[in-house]
Order: sequence, then structure tokens, then C-alpha cells
Amino acid sequence: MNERLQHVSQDRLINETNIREILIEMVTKWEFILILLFLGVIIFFSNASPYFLDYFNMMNTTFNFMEKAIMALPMIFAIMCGDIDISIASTLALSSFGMGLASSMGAGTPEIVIIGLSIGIVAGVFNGLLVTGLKIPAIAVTLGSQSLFRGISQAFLEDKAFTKYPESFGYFGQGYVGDSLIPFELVLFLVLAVIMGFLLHKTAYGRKVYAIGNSSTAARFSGVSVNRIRFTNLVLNGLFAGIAAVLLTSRIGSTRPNIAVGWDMEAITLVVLGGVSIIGGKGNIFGVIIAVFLLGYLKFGMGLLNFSAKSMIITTGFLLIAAVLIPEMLNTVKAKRKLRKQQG
Amino acid sequence: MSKTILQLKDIAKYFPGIKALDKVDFTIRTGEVHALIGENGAGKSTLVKIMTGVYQPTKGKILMENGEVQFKTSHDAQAAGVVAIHQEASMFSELTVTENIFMGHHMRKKSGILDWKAMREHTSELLGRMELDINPDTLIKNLGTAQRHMVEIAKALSVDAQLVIMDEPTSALSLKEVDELYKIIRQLKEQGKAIVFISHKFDEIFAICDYFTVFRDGQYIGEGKVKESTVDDIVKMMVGRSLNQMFPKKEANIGEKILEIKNLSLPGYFKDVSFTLHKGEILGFFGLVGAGRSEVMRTVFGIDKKSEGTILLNGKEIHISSPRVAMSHGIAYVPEDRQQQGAILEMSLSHNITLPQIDRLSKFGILRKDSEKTVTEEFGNKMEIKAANWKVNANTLSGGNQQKVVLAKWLATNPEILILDEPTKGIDVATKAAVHEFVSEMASSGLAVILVSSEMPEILGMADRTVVMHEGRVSRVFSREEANSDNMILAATGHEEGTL
Amino acid sequence: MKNRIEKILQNRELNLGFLIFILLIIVTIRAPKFLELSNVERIVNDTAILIMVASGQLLVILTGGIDLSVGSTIAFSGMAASMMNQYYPGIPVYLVLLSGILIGTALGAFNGVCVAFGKIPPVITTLGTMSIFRGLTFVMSKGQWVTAHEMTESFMNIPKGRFFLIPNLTAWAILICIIMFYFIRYTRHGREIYAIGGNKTAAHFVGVSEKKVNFMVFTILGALCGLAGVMWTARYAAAVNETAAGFELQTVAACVLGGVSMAGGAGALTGVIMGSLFLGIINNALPVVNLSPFYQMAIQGFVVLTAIVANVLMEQRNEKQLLNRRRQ
Amino acid sequence: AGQNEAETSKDLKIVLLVKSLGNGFFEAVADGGVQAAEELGGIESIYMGPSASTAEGQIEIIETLIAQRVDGIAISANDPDALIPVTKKAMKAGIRVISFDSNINVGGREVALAPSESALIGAQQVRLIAELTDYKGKIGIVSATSQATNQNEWIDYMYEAMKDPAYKDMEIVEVVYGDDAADKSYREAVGLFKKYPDLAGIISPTTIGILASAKAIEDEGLKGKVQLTGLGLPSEMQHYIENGTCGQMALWNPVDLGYSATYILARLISGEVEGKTGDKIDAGKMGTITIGENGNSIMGEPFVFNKENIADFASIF
Ligand SMILES: Nc1ncnc2c1ncn2[C@@H]1O[C@H](COP(=O)(O)OP(=O)(O)OP(=O)(O)O)[C@@H](O)[C@H]1O
Ligand SMILES: Nc1ncnc2c1ncn2[C@@H]1O[C@H](COP(=O)(O)OP(=O)(O)OP(=O)(O)O)[C@@H](O)[C@H]1O
Ligand SMILES: [Mg+2]
Ligand SMILES: [Mg+2]
Repeated sequence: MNERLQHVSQDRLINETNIREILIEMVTKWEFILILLFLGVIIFFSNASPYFLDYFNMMNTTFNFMEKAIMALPMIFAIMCGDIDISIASTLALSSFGMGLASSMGAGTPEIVIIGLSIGIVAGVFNGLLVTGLKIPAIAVTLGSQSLFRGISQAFLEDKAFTKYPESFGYFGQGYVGDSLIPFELVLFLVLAVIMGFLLHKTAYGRKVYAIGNSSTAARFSGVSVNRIRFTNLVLNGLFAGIAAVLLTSRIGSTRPNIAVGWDMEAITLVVLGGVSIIGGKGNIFGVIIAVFLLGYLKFGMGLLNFSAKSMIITTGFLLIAAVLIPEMLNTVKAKRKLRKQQG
Repeated sequence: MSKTILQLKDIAKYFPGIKALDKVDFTIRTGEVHALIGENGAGKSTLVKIMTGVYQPTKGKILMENGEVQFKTSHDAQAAGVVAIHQEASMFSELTVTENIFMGHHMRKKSGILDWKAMREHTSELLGRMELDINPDTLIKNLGTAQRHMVEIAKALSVDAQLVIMDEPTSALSLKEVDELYKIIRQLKEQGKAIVFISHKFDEIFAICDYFTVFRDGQYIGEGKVKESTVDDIVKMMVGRSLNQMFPKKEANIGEKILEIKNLSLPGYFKDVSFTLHKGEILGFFGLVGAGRSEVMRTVFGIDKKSEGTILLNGKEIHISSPRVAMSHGIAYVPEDRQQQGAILEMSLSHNITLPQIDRLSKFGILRKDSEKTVTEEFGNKMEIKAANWKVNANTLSGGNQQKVVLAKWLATNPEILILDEPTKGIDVATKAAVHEFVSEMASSGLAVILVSSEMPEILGMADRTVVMHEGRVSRVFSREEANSDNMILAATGHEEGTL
Repeated sequence: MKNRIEKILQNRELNLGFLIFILLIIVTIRAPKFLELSNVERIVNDTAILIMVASGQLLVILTGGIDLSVGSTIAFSGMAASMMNQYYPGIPVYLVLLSGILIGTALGAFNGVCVAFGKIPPVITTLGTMSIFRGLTFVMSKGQWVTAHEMTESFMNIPKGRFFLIPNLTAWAILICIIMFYFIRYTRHGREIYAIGGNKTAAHFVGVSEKKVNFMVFTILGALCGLAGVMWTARYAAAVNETAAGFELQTVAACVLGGVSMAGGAGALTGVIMGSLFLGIINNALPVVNLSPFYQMAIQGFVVLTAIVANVLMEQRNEKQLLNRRRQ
Repeated sequence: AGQNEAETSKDLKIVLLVKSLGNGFFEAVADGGVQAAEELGGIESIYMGPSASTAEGQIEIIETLIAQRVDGIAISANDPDALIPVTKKAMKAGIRVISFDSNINVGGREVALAPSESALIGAQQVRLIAELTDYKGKIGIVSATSQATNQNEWIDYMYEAMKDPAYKDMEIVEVVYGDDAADKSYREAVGLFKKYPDLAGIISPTTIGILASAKAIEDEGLKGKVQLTGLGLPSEMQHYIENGTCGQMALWNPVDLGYSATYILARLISGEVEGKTGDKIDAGKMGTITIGENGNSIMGEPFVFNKENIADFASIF
């Protein structure tokens, strides 16, 4: 603290150098709750099933949720800015269709990937233009493009499927790094997570995202080009949906219009569980990463114990609510304690 | 004859991290206009919220005629005859005037369903009494700023209250409305009601108030009769020291023309606005609230898109398509609405201050904490912001301190042209003087300043030249010599056609 | 003059009505039978459930929230009511209907409690309960369906039959709309919804309780979902676990088309009704116009998007006109 | 299940992985699996399925099954191709994989147990509707989703069968998709009535589709005018069969299906058969099942239900 700040006469401030205060401060952090839950899951299931705490399994099961996790990353940015994109799964389907078409016309792996990503970007641009250009709420736009994108691939693909992909294309969704047991998808996710985390927390872009999330008006008055950033966010969502399309298509080696149905909500669930505020302005990348593995390994564990899929979605639902409720309650308690302390 | 209507005993209000109020005693009597005075952050608004049941006191009790009362919600307060016009804008912009006035206490038929007809009539009657020409069915969002604030006042009057509290009611009113407000206050007084009047403008306090109580840092300092005191006494109580002069205008050495605006128009807001700005000059913009000055400035800053007109910087035409472009040309704009446009309330002070130049403060788009820190501290301290530290969110600061944050963040960009829109709105005397001193310093060091203000003394005290606007048009431009309150009012009310 | 323009500006419904008109023309050109009275009647009847639920979704969106769990709530209460009817055919059908509504109300209240008292943002709450309620439906039914022969005639007749010429389902929708209109326009609670959505601080200042309003809107929507659940299962004489999957987005779309602001505070029931009808028309038109069924989804998306865009453009035009009229 | 990990671990784990949970047909399949497991002994029959009928959901489950090292998986696939990579992985991990009901394409399983020959099913469906509409008139088809593999296959064979001169006065006018949702199927059925006022009959080879179509026919007062057949569960269709809305419909016995699938897997695991073409598998009460060209094997003719026999079966499945 510096000399000017002394202006707030000391007796009026309550200083927080108390170790217990700091502890409580930490405990009420959302990420902390998530980590606890995560450890809980690990411990419980490693006791419940002999197959859980197995290196190969632990690695291998990540195949199940990496595409969703990747789509969740740019969603953080959109949701932070008060937008949302519920068309990403359909974007995935559209770009998967594009890749199938290309490969059926004899394109090689590089071309296929490029086409997949480009279609993702185009879809993102489409959403972005409508949202920022015409000032239509993102949820409204993507509600429409959700049917449009998937609809297009269905219109062309009808009841047929693309099943011919080059051998090498299989690597993205099925391959392992070198001769290790680490899936390529997992590594790719971690790399992208680091990049996006850096973008969000260490760059001017990220700072502006926070600003917009808290008050887009004030941000605009501060010279932040709000629309450009919201546009970029939506394009990123398209691009990452394209990446996910490459991975998933490669993993299942085929394309149908109904690929990845309902994944928009699953990606959004990850973001929300990760503590990103739907009202905008709050959240960080770590929370989401923890959420990804928390949910992923929870599902894996329950699967090992042959829990029915329905009990899994019920658990997910409660988890979602609990993850918000617990810190919320702890915070109230904390605030109460503080006030009591002030009153001495 | 005047009896105590409401009494606060040893009131305290703590917020996590700060004691907004502590050991406060406060007594309000009927038939009296009681001024509540204090620096920004003194705790005035907090007190208001306690008296109206918006906040519950941490300690202490509220007494009325028949013993202690507890206001759980503002309903309870209303029922006990206490209403307030709050400092924060509290209108529902998507709803009609009628509804805004009756929200919270709708009139109902015997059957229990809402009686819109009655409410509508009551509203137009009320507006009529306040000599406001507003259709009760208009949506608030289609009203001018001033009109909105008058509706807020009407809202308070719509309840038959014993005690009416006004927290900086004039901050967005122009003289015409202020006079209207005075009339209303006198009426209330005659009806034997009590009024608490919060303002940072001494002319108002001396014009309308009988009694005053001074707060500092959340504590009761003293009270007295307005007639028996001078501005200096009160200021001493407020600030703890007496102030050097209010408008420390430095002798301006006007340089060459830097900015020239030609026939700027924005449909619905202003038309054919032309003026010039020189280096080292303070160009005042006067007018009634709603005259469109903000819109002109917003257009110059690239927030609103002009429909016609040209903007020349140093003689060259420039096309300002966005605030970024404007900033790249060295233009900075301190907006009038600090809550919505100025500060980002949920962000830390330091992030607020560095936001406009965040790109410049980062390398290859990567943030540089150190340079952020230096900027924050340099300008934060210059503006004497009162806060626990630079990490607290802007919304925990009092109105005035928030405004200082906004000023700091724009001064930090070292602009060549600084546009100030109502920079001292809701700012206490001490800060005000500081801001003025600061502005004239900047000007004398060659900065070109545009000062939009609805406060006559400020304009007269600070401006080298003054553009007066009326209904979206420039009605006249005054030099410092010819400017005086009378002819400026005439121009502002459109009685005198301007000569450019 | 100015006021008249403001009026136009205020009722987006006009624009939507115009769009519906165009849509009808296009469809009728392709399938002339579409405008037969009987068919129009069926379309309205088929849209009735959407109208009921969307009008409840309106309340939630007005507060600035959203309810993604409506589909699951419908499924659960529908399944519960049907099973009640299956295992206790003796229970008079109006009691079954009532308990369906009550169950929906309970589920809605649960959402309400989480949002109002747990301070959990609506999206999160309902994203969670969307899965929870759906899962519980399955648990309750043990994965089995309840179908025609397990339902009593009187149960299946709830939505069937006519009430003075009007099909029951439609009659119910009309009743709901009337109540809703009255509630929104002529009761304090109705207005307080707009207050919360419009400006929370201001609402707080005038003593409007955010908790109360939030709890209220979710509970009401829950009740409507309960009713819809019974109607749904009775109408199709089948209570399955996937009932109304994805229906939540339909209700949101109806509101969006109806010009309801997703930010809260602005929106009208008439808009939502027309929005619902718009969707209802598409849903019923697509099967009858001669198009490859594979085009349906794309066309649906395209039409909805076009409608939203057109809606916005028309509004922006009105906005401009209003400004140009001012200060000239 | 996991709770009694210890004492079941020595049992063979055989999983019946179905399209999705919450469907009477597959619940019945599960029963069959349990029956077979009890007969054979030393087998734990596990019933699993995703919450919605998606290939991705099934893949997730198969991954965890690989991790568990179960002994055999019988899959009713949501997608004939999408599962191939993961089932290959499973087979590489030493798990025996077969598909039943809705099959995986060659390479993704060892044996594909078709409830009956698709050609047979298609032909039978046409015959059933023909008998109801006495061999003339327009026929519409209300299918599941446009991606549903086996429905699409059967429909192809229906077109095939129509080529038979016996059906020269009949034509399939359109195939619509109810996406296995009651409301959409209902709307599509009504759409057919509107488009073809002289529609003679509807074939709906999917359980929810036939239910919704029956309801639509009833509500539109077309009972007797528009005939209905398809593939439906007796327990679900009893009402409409008995009141004549649906004259007759067919289905194989899902219990037998689960039963046979379990038997085949058990035999594969025990090594009694390798699953080569021509192998004969002793499937308990189902007699012997012969493995034909690239692993395809047939259980038998779909069973026809009508007023007379529906009640007896409704209680079973
Ligand atoms: N909700 C809150 N949370 C935390 N601190 C608060 C809150 N509201 C006010 N404060 C603090 O309480 C003190 C008094 O604030 P208040 O708004 O009452 O000052 P004020 O006298 O109205 O100032 P001004 O004249 O600028 O309006 C300030 O230091 C402010 O930071
Ligand atoms: N006649 C009017 N009808 C509707 N809205 C108006 C009218 N006049 C002004 N406004 C609204 O009020 C605002 C203009 O008033 P504003 O107070 O910003 O002007 P100003 O002269 O800059 O006032 P200030 O003194 O606060 O700077 C605009 O946002 C506009 O929407
Ligand atoms: Mg204040
Ligand atoms: Mg202004």
C-alpha cells in the first residue's frame, strides 16, 4: 500500500492478514471445490474398481471426452462476453460432412483437415456476422444455425454415410504420441488449453474479454472494439468445432448427419461447471480444465461399475448444482464471519 | 412547532472490508430541509439506504414518533412515510412513465386487479403539478436524461410521505428543472413534511436548506443552521482543512487550432454543429441537460456514427469510425455516466485505469504487469483515489471516487485532446477543486480541453470560450469576456440566435 | 405523431404477424390444402402445448433467466401422471390431471429454490435439472413405456373432444393465455417480473423481492409443464422416457421470435403466442409440402433464422424513423 | 453391479449393449440374456446402453468395457460404421464382439446376428399390409430417424418386394421419418393423410412410429380406411391391435434375440466355435444357428401378431 491510499483512515478498514481468513478465502474458491470433488472421485473409484487406477485405462478413457473438452475452450470466451454458441455440435457435423465429401473425392489427409477446419471457421464467421453485424443475441442466432448447419449435411448426405477415410487420417482420433500410451487427442487438448489459457489470462485480448463481460458499454467507451472481440470469439468456437470434427471423424472413421448430436450442451456444461459465469465477466481456464477431467473420470468410474447411463446424467446434474451451491454457501458464511469480526 | 420525525441513534453499517458508517446520530425534524453534507465516500448514500430499508444497519436503532422501528424492506419504510430519490439511476427504461412511478405500490381496484386508469390519471396530474410535458404512456427509454430524473422525483412524490430524502437529485438537472425542484421542496415544507437534501453544490444548499449535518469517513462530524454558517465553515468540517480557491484558472496561452468540427449532424440528437478547439484552450460546452452535448462528444470520439459533417485534426480531415481511431488521434473522452459508461464496476481499480491503453501496455498482445502497476499508481495517486488498495473492485468505491478512477484512466493515456463530460457531477468540493486545478494545469501545458458542464459557475470559472447548445443545435459561442450567466441561460434556452 | 411511431416500435407483434402471413402464402402455394379450416384448426391444436409452455418460459426470460429443463419436467410429470393412471385406473381423471400439474409445480419449485435461495444462475440450475429430471423419469418408469391399453379412455380423452366447437387442447391453451395475460398485465406480481428483469437495483429500491419473483416464475412454468406433460402423454397415448426431448429450445425459440429480449425486462405474451404459432406452422407445413424429408431440418433452421433477422431489421428501421422524426 | 465385484469376477462377463435405455424392446432383450446366462451358468449378463441412442454414447461405454476386460459384447449398433474402430480395439484386447438386431458392418464384429433376414422382413412387411389393403392402393412408410440402419435396410427390401407382380396395384408413395419421437411421428403420419387423401396403408417398422401412427389414424377417424402394419411390441400395441386400428404386425421375439446373442458369445468365448462361415452354434432352446457369409447369421422368421394371439404375448414382451 502506498501513501495516498492511507487516505481511507485505518480504523475504517479491516485488514485481512489473519491466516484463518486466508484459508477460508481459499476454501471458498470454486476451483478448490472442484479439485476436492476430483480427488474424491479418484479415491472412491480406485477403491471401487481394480481397473480404474490403471495407467492405460486412465489415458485411454480420455478419448471419450477430449473433443467436447476442446470445444469447451473457446466457449469460455463466448460465455464470458455474455454470448453463447449452441450450434457447435452442428458445426462439427457440417465440417465432418465436408471432410467426408473431400475424402470421397480422393482428397488426402492434409486437404481433409484443412477443409474441416475451414468449414468450422466459415460457420463461426456466419454466426459472428449475424450476432455482431445485426446485433441479434447469440443464443437466438445459434438456435437457428443449429438446425441449419446439421440440416445442410443431412440434406446432402441423406441416409448415406461417408466411411472411406485415408489410413493416415485415423491418427488424429485414434493415435498415440510416439509409442507411448498417451493419446494424441489428450496432448492436443492440453496444448490448446495452455494456449487459450494464456490468451485469456495473460494477453490484452483476454483482459478485454473480461471487460466486455462485466460491462460491454463501459468497455466500448474505453476504446475496446467490443464487436470485433465477440466476433472473434464466435469464429474461434467455429474453428475449435472444426478441430473437434477432425478428431471425432478420425476416431469413428465415418460421417453421418447425426454425428455428435447434443454435444453443444455437454461442452457448455463443462464450461459452466468450470465456474465460468453465464452472466459474463467471471471465470478462468483452470476451473474448466478440472471440470473436464472431473466429469470425464466420474463417467469412466461409473461405467466401470456398470452404473446405468441414466444414473450418470443424474449425477452430472447434481454435480453441476453442487459445484455452484457449495462455494456460494461458504461465501455467505465467510461474509457473516467477517461482519461479526468487525463488530468485535 | 417543528417536531422530530425520525431519529438515528448510534447507527453503524459495515460492508465486508469497510465501515461505511460508524457511531452515527442523526435527527430530522418536520417542516425543515436538512442538508446532509460530506465528501465522496463519507457515507451519505449508505445512510439514505438505511433510512429507507434498502440496507439494514449493522448496529444502532431508528426511532420515529412512536418508538423504535425496523425497516426490513423499502415497503416498511414507505409504510412509515419515508421515501427517497436514490443517487443511482433507478428507472425501468422498458416501462412507461406511469408504471415507473407506481412500481412497488401499484393502485388496485377493489377486485384486487391493477387500476391502470387511476394510475394513469394520477400520473398526468402529478406531472402536471410539476409542470412537466410528458405523456404518461411514454417509455422511459425515449425520455431525455433530465426528464428521467424529473420522473424519479415524481415517483417519490407519488407516495404521500412524511420524510422525503433526495440523494443528489440535481446532478442531472438543468437550472429550469432545479427551480422546479425548489418549488416542490418548498411546497413539501409548507405541508409540514421533512426533507433530507444531499448535494455537493453549495449554492443549492444555501438556496434551499435550513439545517445541515456533516459526515466524514462514515462518522458524524457536526451540524448547524445554514443561515448561521459560511461555505468555509462547512468545508472545514467536511475536509478538515479550508480550501484554496474553487476555480484555480491558470492564464491560458492559447496555441494553434488543433480540432475543427464542421456541420456535424446525428439524426435525432444534433444538427449542423460546428466549432473549433485550440491547443491549451479550455472550450466549455453549456446547455440544458438533453441539449445533445454528450452526443456531439460521443460522435467526435467515434461512439456514435455521424450522418454528415467533417472533422479536421490539425487541418487534415480525419475519419473517426471508432473510439480506437479517436484514441489513435490523441482524443480522450470522459463520459458523463460513470456507472454505465465510465468505470467497469466489477473490475479492479488497476484494470480499470489501464484498460484504454491496454494494448500499449502489453508487448505482442501480452500483458506486462510492471508497466500496468506504474501507470496505475502514478495516475491513481494523482487523482487521490480513496480505496483499500488497487485490487478492490470499482463498485466498492463511492460515487465520487469512481469518477476519479474514470478521470485517472483517461489522463493515463496522455491525450492531446481531452473531452470531459460533466467531470465533476456528484463530486465533493475538495475533489472538484482538485479536478479543476488539474484541468487548468493540463491546459496550460498545451492540452486542448473540452469541458461539457451544466454547472454555470464551473463554465464561467474554467472556460476560455463556451459553446452553448440548445435542442441539438449550437445557439451561440461566447468568449470568456462576454460570457455571463444571463446571456448564457438565454442562449441555452434558445432565446438568442447564435453568431458563429 | 411521435407517439404513434413509438406504438409501432413497441409492438413487434405486427412484424411477426407479417412474417407469418408470408410464411402461410409460401406454404399454401405449395400445398393448397394447408389453409383448409380443419387443417388450420389442427395446427393450432398441435401448437397448443407449445403455447402453454412458451408463455411460462416468457415469464422466466422476462426476469433475465432461462429454463432449459422444461422438456424433462414435461416428461417426468407426464410419465408420473400416466403411471398413476395405469396403476390406479380408479382415480378420477381430473385428480390425475391435478397431480400431474402439482408434480410439475414441485419440479419447477425446485428450480425456483435453487435460483432464488441457492443463488445459482438459472442456466446452471436448469442445465442440471434438465438431466436430473430426465434421469428420474427413467428411474421411475424403469425404462418401460405407458401406452394406450394401459391408459383409461377418460385419461386419453383429456386433450381430445371439444369444448363448444373448440378442441379441448386449444381451449386449454386459450384459457392459459387469458390467465397469463391477466396475470402479467393486471397483477402486482406480474408487473414485478418486469421490474426484476428491467433493473434489479431499482426493483430493490421499490421493495420488489428478487427471490420471490424468481421463485414464482419457475414455479409457474413448472405448473404449466406439468399440465403440458399430462396433455402430451394423453394426446399421443404414450408416455415414453424421451418425451419432449429438446422441447426447451422450441419454447425459447418461440420467445425469441416473439421479440422477447433475452436480457429480460421486455417482451409481450402476444409476441410469444405468435412466435409459437410460427413454429407450429413450420412443424406442420414441412410434412405436407412436397420436399425430401432430408431437407426438413435445414429448411427449419433457415426459416427460423430468416424470421429472426427480418424481425430485427424491421425493428431497426422503425427505430431509425423514430430518431429521424426527432429534432428535425 | 460393482458392489459384488469379488464373487462375480470369476464369472464370464457378457454385455448386451443396446441402442438406448428406456425402450421396451431392449428391456425384453435383456431378459433373454439373463435366461441364457442362467442356463449356461458361470455367466454374468450385463445390460447397458447410452441414455440417448447415439453412436458416440455407445463408443464411450465400449471404451469402459475394454478397460474392464469383459469377456464378450453383443451390440445393437446405432451406427454400422462409427463403432468399427472401437470394436476393433475391443477385439484386439481379446474381447469377443458380435452384433445383433442392428448390425455393425464387416470388420467391426465376428458374428452379426440378424433377428431375421432383412429381405424376409421387408417382404413380410409388404405382405402384411397387402393382406390388409387387399393388394391395392398407396402405401406410406413412417420410419425412425433417417439414419436408422436397419430400418433403412428393411425399407430397401420393401421396395424390392414391391416388384413382385402380386403387388402391381400397390405403390410405396413416400418414406417419412418420425425420428422416434411421438409428436414428430404423429405429425408425419398426419402429413401423409393430407398429402395422399386416398392413402391405403402405412408401414411403420419402428416401435414408437407404429404407436404414433396408430394414434394418428384413430384421431383422424381413418380407422378401417387407412390400414396399419409394421414392427411393434405386443405389450405396447395391444390396444390398437385389439381395436383393429392395426390389423396385424410382426416382430421377432426380443427375448429370444438376447438369448441367442448370449449363447453365441458364450460359445465363442469358450472356444467351442471360432465364428467361421458354416460354423453351427448350439443355441439352447433356439436350436442351432448357422453362421453364413461374412459372419451373418439368422434367428428365424419374424412372428406375426393379430387380434387372436396379441394378448398372450403382450404379457411377455
Ligand atoms: N455495497 C457496498 N459494498 C462495499 N462497500 C460499500 C458499498 N456501498 C458503499 N460502500 C462504501 O461505503 C462508503 C460510503 O459510500 P457512500 O456511497 O455512502 O458514500 P457517499 O457519501 O454517498 O459518497 P458520494 O457523495 O460520492 O455519493 C464508501 O467508502 C464505499 O466504498
Ligand atoms: N427530445 C428527446 N426525446 C427523446 N430522447 C431524448 C430527447 N432529448 C434527449 N434525449 C435522450 O437524452 C440523451 C441526450 O441527453 P443528454 O443528457 O445526453 O444530452 P446532454 O446535452 O449531453 O446532457 P448532459 O448535460 O447530461 O451532457 C440522449 O441519449 C437521448 O436519447
Ligand atoms: Mg452517494
Ligand atoms: Mg449528456
